[in-house]
Amino acid sequence: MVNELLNPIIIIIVALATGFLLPIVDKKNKSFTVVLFFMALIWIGLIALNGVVNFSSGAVAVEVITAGISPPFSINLQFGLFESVIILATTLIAIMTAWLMLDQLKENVSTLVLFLIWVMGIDGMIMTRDIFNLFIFIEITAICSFVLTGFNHNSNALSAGFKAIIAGTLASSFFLLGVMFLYYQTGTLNIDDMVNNQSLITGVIGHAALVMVLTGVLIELKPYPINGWALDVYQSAPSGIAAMMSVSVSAAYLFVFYKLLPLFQAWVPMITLIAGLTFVVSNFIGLKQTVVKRLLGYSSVAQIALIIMAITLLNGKVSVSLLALITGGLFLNHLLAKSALFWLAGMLNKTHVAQWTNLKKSPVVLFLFGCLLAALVGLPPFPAFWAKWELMMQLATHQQHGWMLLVLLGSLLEAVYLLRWFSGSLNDVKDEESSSPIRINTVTLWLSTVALFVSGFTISHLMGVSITPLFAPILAALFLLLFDELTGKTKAGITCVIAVFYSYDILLHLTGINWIFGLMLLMGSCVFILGSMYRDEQRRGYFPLLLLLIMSLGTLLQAKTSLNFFYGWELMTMSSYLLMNCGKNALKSSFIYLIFSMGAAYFILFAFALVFAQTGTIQLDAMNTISQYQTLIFACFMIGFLIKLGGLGFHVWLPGVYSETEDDYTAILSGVVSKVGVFGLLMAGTHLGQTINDEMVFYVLGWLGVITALLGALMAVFQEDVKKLLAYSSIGQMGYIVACFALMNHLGWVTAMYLSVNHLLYKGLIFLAIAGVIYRTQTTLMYKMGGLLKNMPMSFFSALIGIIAISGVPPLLGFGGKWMLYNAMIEKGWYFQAGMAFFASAIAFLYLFRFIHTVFLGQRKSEHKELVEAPFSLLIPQVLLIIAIMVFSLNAKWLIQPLSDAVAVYYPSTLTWTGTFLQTSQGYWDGYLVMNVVTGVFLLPLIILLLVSTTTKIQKVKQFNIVYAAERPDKPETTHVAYNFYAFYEKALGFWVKPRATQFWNSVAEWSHTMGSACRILYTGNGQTYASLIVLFFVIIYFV
Amino acid sequence: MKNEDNTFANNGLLPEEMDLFCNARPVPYEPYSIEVVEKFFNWMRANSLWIMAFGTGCGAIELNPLMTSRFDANRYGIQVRPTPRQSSVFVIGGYSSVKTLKRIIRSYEQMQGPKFVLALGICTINGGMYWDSYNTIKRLDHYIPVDVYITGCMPRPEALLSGFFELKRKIKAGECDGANRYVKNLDWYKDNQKRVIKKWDMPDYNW
Amino acid sequence: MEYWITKIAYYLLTVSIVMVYGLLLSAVIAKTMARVQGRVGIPLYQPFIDIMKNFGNRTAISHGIMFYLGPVFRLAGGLGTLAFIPVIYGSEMFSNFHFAGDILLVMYFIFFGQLGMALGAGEGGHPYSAIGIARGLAQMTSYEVPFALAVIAVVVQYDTASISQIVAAQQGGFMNWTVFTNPFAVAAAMLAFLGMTGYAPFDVVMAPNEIPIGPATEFHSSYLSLMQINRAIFAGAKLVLFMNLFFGGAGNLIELVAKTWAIYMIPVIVGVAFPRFRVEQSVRFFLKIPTLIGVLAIFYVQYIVLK
Amino acid sequence: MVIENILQTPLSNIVLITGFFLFTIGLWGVLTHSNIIRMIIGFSLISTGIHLVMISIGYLTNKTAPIINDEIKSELLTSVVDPVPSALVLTSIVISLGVTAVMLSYAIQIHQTKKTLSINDCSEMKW
Amino acid sequence: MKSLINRLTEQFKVSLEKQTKSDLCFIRVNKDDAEQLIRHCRDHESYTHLSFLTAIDRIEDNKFTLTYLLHNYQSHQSLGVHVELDRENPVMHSLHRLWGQMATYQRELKEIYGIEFPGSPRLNDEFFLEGWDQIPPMRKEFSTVEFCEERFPIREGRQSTDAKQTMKVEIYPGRGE
Repeated sequence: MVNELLNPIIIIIVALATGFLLPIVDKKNKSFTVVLFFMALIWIGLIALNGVVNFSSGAVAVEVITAGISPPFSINLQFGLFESVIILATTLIAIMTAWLMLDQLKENVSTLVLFLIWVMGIDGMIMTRDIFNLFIFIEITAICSFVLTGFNHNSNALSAGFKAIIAGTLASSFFLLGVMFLYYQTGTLNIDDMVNNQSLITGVIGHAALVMVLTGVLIELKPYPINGWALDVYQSAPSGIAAMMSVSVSAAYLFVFYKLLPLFQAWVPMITLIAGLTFVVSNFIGLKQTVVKRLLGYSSVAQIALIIMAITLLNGKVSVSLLALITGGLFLNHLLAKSALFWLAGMLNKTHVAQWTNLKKSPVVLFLFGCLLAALVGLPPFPAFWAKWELMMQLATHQQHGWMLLVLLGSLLEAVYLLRWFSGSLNDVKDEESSSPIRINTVTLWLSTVALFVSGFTISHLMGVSITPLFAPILAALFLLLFDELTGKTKAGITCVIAVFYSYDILLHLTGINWIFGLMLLMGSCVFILGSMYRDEQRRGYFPLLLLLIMSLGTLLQAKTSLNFFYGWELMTMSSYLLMNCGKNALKSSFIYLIFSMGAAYFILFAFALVFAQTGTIQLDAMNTISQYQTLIFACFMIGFLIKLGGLGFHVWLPGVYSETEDDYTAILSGVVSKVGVFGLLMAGTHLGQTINDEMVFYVLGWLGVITALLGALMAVFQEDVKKLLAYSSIGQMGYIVACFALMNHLGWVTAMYLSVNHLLYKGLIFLAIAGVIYRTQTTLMYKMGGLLKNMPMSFFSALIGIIAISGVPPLLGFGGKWMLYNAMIEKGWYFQAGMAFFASAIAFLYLFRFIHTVFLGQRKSEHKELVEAPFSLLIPQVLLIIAIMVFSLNAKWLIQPLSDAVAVYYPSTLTWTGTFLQTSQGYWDGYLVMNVVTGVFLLPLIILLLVSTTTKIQKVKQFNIVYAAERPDKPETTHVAYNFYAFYEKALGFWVKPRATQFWNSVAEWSHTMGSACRILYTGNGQTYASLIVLFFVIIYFV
Repeated sequence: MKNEDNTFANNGLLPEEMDLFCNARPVPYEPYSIEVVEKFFNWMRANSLWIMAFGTGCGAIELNPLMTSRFDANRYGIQVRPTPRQSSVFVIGGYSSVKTLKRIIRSYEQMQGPKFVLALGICTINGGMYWDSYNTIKRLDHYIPVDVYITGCMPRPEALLSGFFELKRKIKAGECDGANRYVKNLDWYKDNQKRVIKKWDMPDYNW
Repeated sequence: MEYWITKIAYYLLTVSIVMVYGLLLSAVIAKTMARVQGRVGIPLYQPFIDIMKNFGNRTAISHGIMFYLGPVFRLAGGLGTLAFIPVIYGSEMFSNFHFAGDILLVMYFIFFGQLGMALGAGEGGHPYSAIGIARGLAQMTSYEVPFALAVIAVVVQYDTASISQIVAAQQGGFMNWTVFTNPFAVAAAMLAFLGMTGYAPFDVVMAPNEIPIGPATEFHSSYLSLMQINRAIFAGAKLVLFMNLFFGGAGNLIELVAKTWAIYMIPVIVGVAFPRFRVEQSVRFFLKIPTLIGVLAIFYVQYIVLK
Repeated sequence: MVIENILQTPLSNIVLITGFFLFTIGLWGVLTHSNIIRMIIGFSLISTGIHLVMISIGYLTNKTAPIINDEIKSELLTSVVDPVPSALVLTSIVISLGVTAVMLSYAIQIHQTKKTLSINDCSEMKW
Repeated sequence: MKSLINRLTEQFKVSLEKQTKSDLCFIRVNKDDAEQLIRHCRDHESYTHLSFLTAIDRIEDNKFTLTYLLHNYQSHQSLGVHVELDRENPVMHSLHRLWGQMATYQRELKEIYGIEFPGSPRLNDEFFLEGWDQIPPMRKEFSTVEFCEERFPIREGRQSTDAKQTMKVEIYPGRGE
């Protein structure tokens, strides 16, 4: 009996029967109508669920035959795993949509009926194997869609609905004509029979028939340029209906397309082309879009096109289960995220993207919104991430490089407009309308989000990924999120403790370079978190994200497979982006960061895919067996990691981000996160370095590195904002590291790692010191500071140690880095690079002096008279870092030896130690002795001065007791030399650092938007134009 | 004028400027306790006269030829330093208006002891041709201690040189303690200064 | 231990000699310039008197701890730079601590004093100090480029960065000196030397008529003495460095005096003949011709000397 | 001559050609007339044309009506007209009726809300 | 010059005071008409340059006479405009809008004569005196000798001779009467 009730044919019967019953019941009892309606839907859902359970455990697909005759003479339905899954998903979406829209739907019982019949039509389309029957279900679905689109008599919706009718009717006309001709030639209406008798479809008639059917199906799949009507519908239809159209109806059509695909083998390249075009063009147009639902519409169109591409490109080439994994992952992701976003858009009732602001006030909504968008963009751990990864791997395996680029380009564009939307929603705008917290029913959104997490989990499980390291960071962050009510300091403490334990655990499992980076990054983060305790605010969300960041670094370091690496990379990108937005007005710059990071990630993904194509495995260790495209792969990695490092040309995100984010987080960004790029470089280098015979790529990289160093330093010279100055300085320092890495020999790599450690120590130190200063002075502009040495001697001392170390002046450890740098470069024969590096390091003096002078020396402002030393908790990490710097300065061997050993695995060591005496092929250096000599020569004059001073009366004077050309200084502001400090240098060399990169990227952005507007010219909004386009489309397909 | 802890009250300053200037009172320095040492240093002071490059009046024009080939004061260890911190000789170049006097005092106080003043021209002695000018001081030694006067209007560089020789002689003899005199009689000097300088918008002693 | 005490004693001896020599050198230069101008000029002992007089000043002021330490840093820079350069080839007595590091160490240690001085002057709070340092640093960035290229050329040529080995490689006749084996490198380095010494046309750092005397505006008394001593030692150290790198080093004190004298005359002669460059002019100057010569030097080493 | 040729062509072909002709006229109407009612008429013509085409596909010249029962031998099956298209046409007519009804109701609604029947006035959304 | 004066008298209430040279003459005008006249000269008669503004203390007439000296660069002629002010209440309209540098002259006159120019920028800032606490020093009733004796300590023993006498007797004996 139960089995009978769960027979798939019941789906149709239930729907029809309830459809008849509803108006009758409605006369008696309104509320029972609703109950009945939902019971019907739930029944359908249960049937599907039963199917899923049965078929996934291996049951054979059910063939339902009507009218007692066998096909082809009867209608038959097929109900297998795919069908049941899709029906289940669409039905669930339908139930939730109906629940959300209940108020509107139940006003008129006929809408309820229509909705039910609509669901039935969708399910019928999915199940039927008879092509004419398919036509009928298509028509049922279409008519219901038309009516439901315009059921609230909204003027826009009516226009859109009529356009949809024009397109839909044309589509079905083509479809019907095609079906009849196919029947004429094959004598059957059963799809399977037709596929089996494909040879019968010949001649002009056969060709025309297939083209007609194809056109009919494609129109409903909304490819560019015949989708103008659909976008209008998405924009104007009630949100729930739009959601259903976008996901459920599309699901049905996709499945129909998949069913009919065997008939269109000859058109597969063209369909791919159309889908590819649609994917890219829709995303280009999406860039220009400001209406939320239409934006989602473009995204929908693009996603469907992506799935079509996946199907057409991989169908028959990969196993069905893999194809199902890819398309299923993509589709499930689209289904859950897109429908939920449509609902959200409907509930919030904010038409334009610009109205989406102040979401920070409603953290729950923001969290859900962020998860949904992240899912759409394809960030981990959501299904699309895994699906896209697998798609890339498979495309690469089948040499579809062009398509890979297309997919990545489209994805990047989509990421741009979706994340821009997200970024805008974080904006704090002062206006009454949007500043109150949002009160909406988030149950359905929660369900979708949880479903996304679960499905992401499931898919990764299906892909055979070991889950614990991947999901641990997210779980830990979610766990910490539970304690978000605690005070900031407590949370910092908890985070620090967890991070220390986690680091300890991770470090036990790491070796070699990974271990060193692990120690550096994780321990560095722990030290910096200590600094985070200086603030009294609660800092909601900051610490969970920080933990996520740290643990994602752990994931990255532990990665044995490229998938794990990429996963960790993406997670790190995402968490660091979100952390940036804990700052006050970092939105714009952090958005740029995010976009560049997405671009970087896609480059890396592309490279991993190319590797996978050759090795067939995602093990990182297998990378060195590749035999072709080595240079290309390496270059892609380089670009990806250089973006993260802020290499020249890709650095435009960096200064803004560094200057706008929270001050203690900037230390982490500069000290830790930028090192991840270095780690990436070394990862690529260790695995690929040996395979590349062409030195050119390293040569280019080396030059890029030193030019970055030079221009980064030069840019830093001209900054007024202290954090921007340090940011450009970081760019310059990264330049040295890249150049050293590019040397591809032992000394070069040791230097690169040594410089990384150094940079972590001294730049972290300076950023922490300056964090205290900013905290006290409440400004980041250097010319508003000055003379703070008297108030904050400890911060000054930190900054002093930091700048001595950065500048490379002996005896501190910075010199070791510089010394090894030149030795390595001269050893390699890169003389001019060495010269340029020297120039860069000389320029570093300019900005370092400017920094320390304008902030700590010179004239103190009167309003800073009362300032006190930075908070104690900021000083502790500084002391730790100073101790580390001093220890490593005194005995460089303790630092260089492990680095050298780690690199010695890949290249033979060229460093020889005799005690503390270090020797390379050219030079030598004894850090310990140098330290002693310097101490000696420092003490000598000091003693002289002290002795002489005993006979002299020394008067301690105040800041205005200066020789001022016989005048007295007027104000500290006008006496302190700070603003435009290096005006003359700008006159001499400023033309080197015109913001060309910014201009370039601006023009890229401009060009993309122009591209978007050019593409959307075809959308005139006129139904007849759309009809003409459809006819033209048909003609073109016919003749191509 | 005085605070309880023997510092200056600095009444001329605005309240918010008080913290920007040092208000300590200078104290006189003692000669080296060993006489030979003192003599030795005096000899060196005499042979290393660093002039403060501040032309306070028309007489400054006579300083330029002093350094040229014709007179070559350089050979006597005389050279010009552009900052009062490093100079030891202040050559007052003739008449000094009240406005200039203020700058002279400021620069003089910024010089480090031992320091010497060479007053040039009749105007520094009794006002000279500006005897009835409402804007020119008549006696320089009422405002800062003067070691050597060179009279004339204008005295020629030769006269200047001979003035320097006199200064050297006095230094070697240990007679030039103008800086100490100034410090010891500071209140008298300050009274005189404040009597003519009505806009006293600086600390009482310019360190 | 005994070894180190001897080392230190030798070092102090070297320092004294170089200091006396440096001061005499400056006096002689001043005297020479005076003679050129038709004057008698200062007595040769004048610099000593000036220094002692400043030590003998009875009052001083201090703006703070960094101000106090600034001249100490400055002199430490000079002393340290000298400490890492072997002064006389083959002499144990005048070899200093050159085994602690190579030419790169010396090149970077030159910055030590400048940095410390900059900090001291910065705390002085005088605007001209800051301007002077900014100018000095700016000019330094540019003249270091040809100098660095020249040094790299030398290091490549002799395949060592050790100063004593560079000197050793130049022994055996004056034709082995770098100035003859690689004239481009020496030309570039000597042009850079003009900037390093701070004579006209590159004296905008001090610019006495413009920003009294730049960084040192607030320094006086003993501070000034230390700086004057450093000026002598530092100049001596730089001369010795140039002599070692480019002019075959010195085998004895007389050779040392003769060579350094000759080297020092170059900026002096240029200095009396030229007016002053603005900062941006000098920055651009060094980045044009001298840098080009430096590039040529490296090409010359790579493709002619080593082939 | 022409008439003769036409007369000689089988009936199904005439129907087929007529069907396509109607289809084309309908399409022409849809694409050229901006009045919604006229467009609806165009769509009706299109569907009528399609129905004619469907019938013509099933019709075989000189074949009998497809009334099949067990007594008719299987070889006779080749001598009857294909019944399936005719059956399908019925369904199709019903559906096109439904679509037309929806369209007309849309026309009414559009007229009520916008006071116009021109498709050109329905282009307020485009990009 | 004549024609200029004629043209001016047609339009303004001016009177020719004297023509000292062929290219320099002085006219007198009421204080209230001065601005209009000078503006006219600047805009229509090409007297585009303000050479100076100064004042003469005519204590005997109880008046100040302001002199605006204008210069015409085309004809190289100068025109002096005299304006008389009451000495008890010396107030003149500020003409700083005609020439920017006028404000400086006015500042000077304010400091040394005490003439008011309402509306002139920075009028009350110190010009070259610092902390002056007496009546304006260039007014004739201000006695510098008395002031000096009171303010500045004077060294004893200074002798003063009559310059005219000295010239006659000591420097150029036998010349002149």
